[in-house]
Amino acid sequence: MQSIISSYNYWIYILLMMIGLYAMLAKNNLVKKVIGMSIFQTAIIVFYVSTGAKEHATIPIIAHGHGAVEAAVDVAHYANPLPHVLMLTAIVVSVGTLGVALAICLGIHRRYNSLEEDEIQEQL
Amino acid sequence: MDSFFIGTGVALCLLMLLTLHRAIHGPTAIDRIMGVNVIGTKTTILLVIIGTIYHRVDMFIDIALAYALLNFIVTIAASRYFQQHKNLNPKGYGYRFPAEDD
Amino acid sequence: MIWQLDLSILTLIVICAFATIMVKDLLSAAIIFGAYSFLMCLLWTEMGAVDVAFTEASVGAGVSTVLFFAAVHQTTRRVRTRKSGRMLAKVFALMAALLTGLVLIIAETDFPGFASPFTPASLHLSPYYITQSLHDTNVPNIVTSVLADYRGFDTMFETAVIFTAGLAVIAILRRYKRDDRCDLPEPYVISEGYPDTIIRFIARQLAPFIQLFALYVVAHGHHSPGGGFQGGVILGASFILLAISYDSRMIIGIMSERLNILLGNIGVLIYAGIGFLCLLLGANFLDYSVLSKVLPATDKIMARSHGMLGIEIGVAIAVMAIVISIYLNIISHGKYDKG
Amino acid sequence: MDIVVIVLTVIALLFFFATTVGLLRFPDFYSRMHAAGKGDTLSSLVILLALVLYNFHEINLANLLVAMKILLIAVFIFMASPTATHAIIDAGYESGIKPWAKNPEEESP
Amino acid sequence: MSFVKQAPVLLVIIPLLSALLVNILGLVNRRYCLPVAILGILGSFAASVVTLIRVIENGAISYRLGGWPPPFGIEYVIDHLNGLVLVTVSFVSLLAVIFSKESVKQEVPEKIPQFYTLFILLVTGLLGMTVTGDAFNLYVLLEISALTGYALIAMGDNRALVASFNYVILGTIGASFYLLGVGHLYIMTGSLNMADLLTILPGLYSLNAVFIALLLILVGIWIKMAFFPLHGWLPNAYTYAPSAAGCLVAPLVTKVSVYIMIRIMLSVFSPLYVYSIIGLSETIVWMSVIAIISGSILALAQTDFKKMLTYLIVAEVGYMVGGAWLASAAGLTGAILHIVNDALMTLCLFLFAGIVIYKKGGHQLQDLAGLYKKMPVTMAAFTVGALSMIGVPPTAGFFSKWYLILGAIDAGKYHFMAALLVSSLINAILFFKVIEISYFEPKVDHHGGETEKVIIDEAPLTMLVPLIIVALSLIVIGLYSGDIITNIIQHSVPAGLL
Repeated sequence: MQSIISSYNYWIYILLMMIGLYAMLAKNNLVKKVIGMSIFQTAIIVFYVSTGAKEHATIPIIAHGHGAVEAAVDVAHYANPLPHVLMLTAIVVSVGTLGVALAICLGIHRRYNSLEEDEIQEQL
Repeated sequence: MDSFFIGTGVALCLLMLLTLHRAIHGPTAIDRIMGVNVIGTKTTILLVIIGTIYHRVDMFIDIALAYALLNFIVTIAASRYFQQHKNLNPKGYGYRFPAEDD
Repeated sequence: MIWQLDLSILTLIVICAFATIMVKDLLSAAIIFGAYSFLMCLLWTEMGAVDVAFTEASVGAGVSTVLFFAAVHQTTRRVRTRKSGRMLAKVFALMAALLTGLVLIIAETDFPGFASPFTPASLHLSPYYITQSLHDTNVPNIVTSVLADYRGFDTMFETAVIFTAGLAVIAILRRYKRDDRCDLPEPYVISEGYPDTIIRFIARQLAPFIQLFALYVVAHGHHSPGGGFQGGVILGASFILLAISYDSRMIIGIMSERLNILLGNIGVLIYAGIGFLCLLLGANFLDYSVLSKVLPATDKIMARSHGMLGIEIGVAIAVMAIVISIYLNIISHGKYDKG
Repeated sequence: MDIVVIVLTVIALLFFFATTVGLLRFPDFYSRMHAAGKGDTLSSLVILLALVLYNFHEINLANLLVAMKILLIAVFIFMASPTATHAIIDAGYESGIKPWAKNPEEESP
Repeated sequence: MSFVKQAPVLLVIIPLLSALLVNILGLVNRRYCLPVAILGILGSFAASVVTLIRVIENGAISYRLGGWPPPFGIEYVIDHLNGLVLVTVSFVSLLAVIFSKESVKQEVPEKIPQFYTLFILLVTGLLGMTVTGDAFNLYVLLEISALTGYALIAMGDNRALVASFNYVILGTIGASFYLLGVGHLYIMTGSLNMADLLTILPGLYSLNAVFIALLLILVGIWIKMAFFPLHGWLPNAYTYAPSAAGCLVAPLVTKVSVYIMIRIMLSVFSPLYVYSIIGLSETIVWMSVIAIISGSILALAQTDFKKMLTYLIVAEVGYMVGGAWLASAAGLTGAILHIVNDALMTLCLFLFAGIVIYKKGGHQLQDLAGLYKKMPVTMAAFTVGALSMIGVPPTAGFFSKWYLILGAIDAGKYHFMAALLVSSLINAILFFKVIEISYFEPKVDHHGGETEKVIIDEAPLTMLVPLIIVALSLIVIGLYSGDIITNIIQHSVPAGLL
């Protein structure tokens, strides 16, 4: 049980990554590819956030009373903030990519009247 | 008391699993919207419960609040799509491709 | 982290991911993707990554799912099913996915245990941030202080990324003439918004609350999860709600295209400008402590805190404008007239 | 106080369970939506009430704020959830889903 | 604030600010866009030159962003290697932006402000990727340059959208693999700063996870630089892009990716690890041999001039990857010199293609017929570029090839040398074919028997001047390549190599 818990997050991220990669390469429909791309990117976010998790630790916001004398901050008590910061950036990037990819899908549909890759290839 | 809330959380997850069945297999897309709407409400509740387990509800409550507000947008957007297309029958999807038979 | 919830949510996530890929209807795929993003948000929360969860909540529910709906709405729901074909691509993709999975599994055996407090990741850099953040910057939310100060340069380019995405969507989709290079009929019949009194009323009532809440999120990012990006997305989402329940013409009336572009620019300019101001005052780029020379009654530590607030405001403005702009472009197919 | 919290939570879970059963077992779209819309809103309100009580164990300003915010969530759910239900039902009706009838020859869904 | 001291950050910030300014001014009047864009890139060029001179005089510079000490904050590190790449990038983009004036007016008349904003943001992203000393910061800038690249390519003609979509999918896979590799390094070491990683990693060299991290980063960057089996997105994307965008994207994006590969190999992992411990270099040199040969052969098969050039880029990427992995000092020197030379050569050829498109409206080989008489200056400049591509002595291309071949001999990898020679031969065939078509083949004339007098019809000056400058610089760099190597490149080649 302990071993499952200690690797479950990593297994799931690998599984999600494989699902995303398969969808990006194998699916014929462009929007499906974009969905695969989003899953692929979230898989990486799962990986990073998992590296920042810490047992018996709380969220990385220091509890402080207003005006109270600040006690020394116990490192083991807070989760690792750095992966969270990196993943905020990664989420923003994935939203940007999603917007651009959907815009290109729309443009393609307008010109070729199809979202299926092979139908578009025939018209080229 | 913490373990009670963890149990509640797991129970909600199980209920989500059942709801997910409707969201995935729902015969029409609109059943799926319904399923996702229910999942969204459960998510809001679960967020507050997780906050309670961490003993830092004041930090988690904003996320739940955001969800309560934004979950609405998803549902409205999805249902508006139907309002304009009026086409649910899975066979007749391609409204621009009427002669589609598969 | 709470391992009982961790296991359950991860299992649900995998089911959702499979379903999203398998379902033969784009609208349904987009809907299930919405559920996937809800579950992701839960996962982050449960692992203690509140800021990531907040971003995912605002992005997943407010923007990306809606963008999928809008895109599907503008194109087609149809996914053609075929008996044969693309076997080669499928086999190739399967091989690539399996190979990647195998390699990653091999790497996984070397990882330090999940959630252990003694991993290199928890011991090398993060103790400094955790212990020094409050002391250096007077910001209790460590994620905000690392995001906006220690690694503020990343965040500036993150804002630039979202600005670039907005511009890219305009560059790709925007049509200025009536019909440019397109002889196809319009994909759908023009509709006059969503004429439903109940929904309009509730949307009208909710929108100010959402906007107020978004401003609170921006301003309170130092002390609780949230910050410029989340607040900006929620602000944008409130406008999207109005655009959905009324008509996008109404939103264009409030936020015209030029205003949108201008606001997006101004947002990034506030960020880069604060950094540049630090340069002019004689310090390194984005070294906010030097702002104490111009801000009244602030020491160096408070100056950092105020500098962060300034850039959060810039980020919020830029993100709001860009989110609205992307949505309007996609929903009106680059024509800014209806939808 | 804890007992009240537990009782309320269990009630809410029961309602959630009933909602889910309704969602899965009811025959057509409208009746499923009926179960989902009503049961969900009610059980959310009950469980949020339980959480308010649990978090309000000690009266001070911070706790009051938290309680207010949770109640605010309840208010928003109370506003948004029925409207969302309405929107979905409306969309289903507009798109021509026929209500289920006991006699299958009368109307085929 | 002193310009010299702040130059490392100014060379990124000036273009970013000018991009915003271009977009705001574009709302007022479109005529302001180009001058502001040129000024922004000129400022960046000046800052890069100042930085490079400072590096040559005093050695590597470290700049702390936000004033935080390196492993905690983000750090900019400029040494001889990236100083050289910085100057190249800003010089090439300066010429490309001057060239773009007429071409943009013709191809994307409605979206001039957006075009220039994206153009400068792409330059910003490339410069930022080059100067940064932080592995994650590099990812963010990689995404900026990728997103702008998608948009610039999608602004081209009808087929550009499909090409751009493929680029989005593959580019995202590449960037995500890079991010995942950095994540593996982070989980093993807990650091993101390149210099910090270099000191921590030696203790972990025996672990599989570190090797897989390198592998993931390499695959990610190879997708971005279109290394042969992963090149699928490049030819169509670069062919159908607007020509002004092609002039920026084609010379720079792949070269900067090559630079990143070298940077990761030398400054994150050590030469000891990449060349000796993991034993990949034999495989990768063979892969680059295949890349060179197949790129050249595919180029031979094209009838489209621009597409031919894109396949040549694929072959050239093979040169640089192979050279970097030869594990010899001369090979690495050749690879670094070739980054500079190839950027200029590709720019020269794409500028020429841009002029042909501007004048003729097409980019088939047949469109070149009879151009020698009509545009003698343009064709002269093109000939210089072509000779450099083949590797004829006074031009720059010869010297980098020379060093690559020396490196191959030093390392005993004779198959790589053979591939280089074969590829030069194929390049010679290709370009003599082009020159033959444009010199000897008369314009097909159905009306009269005798050839009428040809009027000299050169492109506008804004297009011609950058082309002439780049052709001259190819010769100048060829003549001074000894100085460049002794003053700059020698310092960036690690001492332990042969």
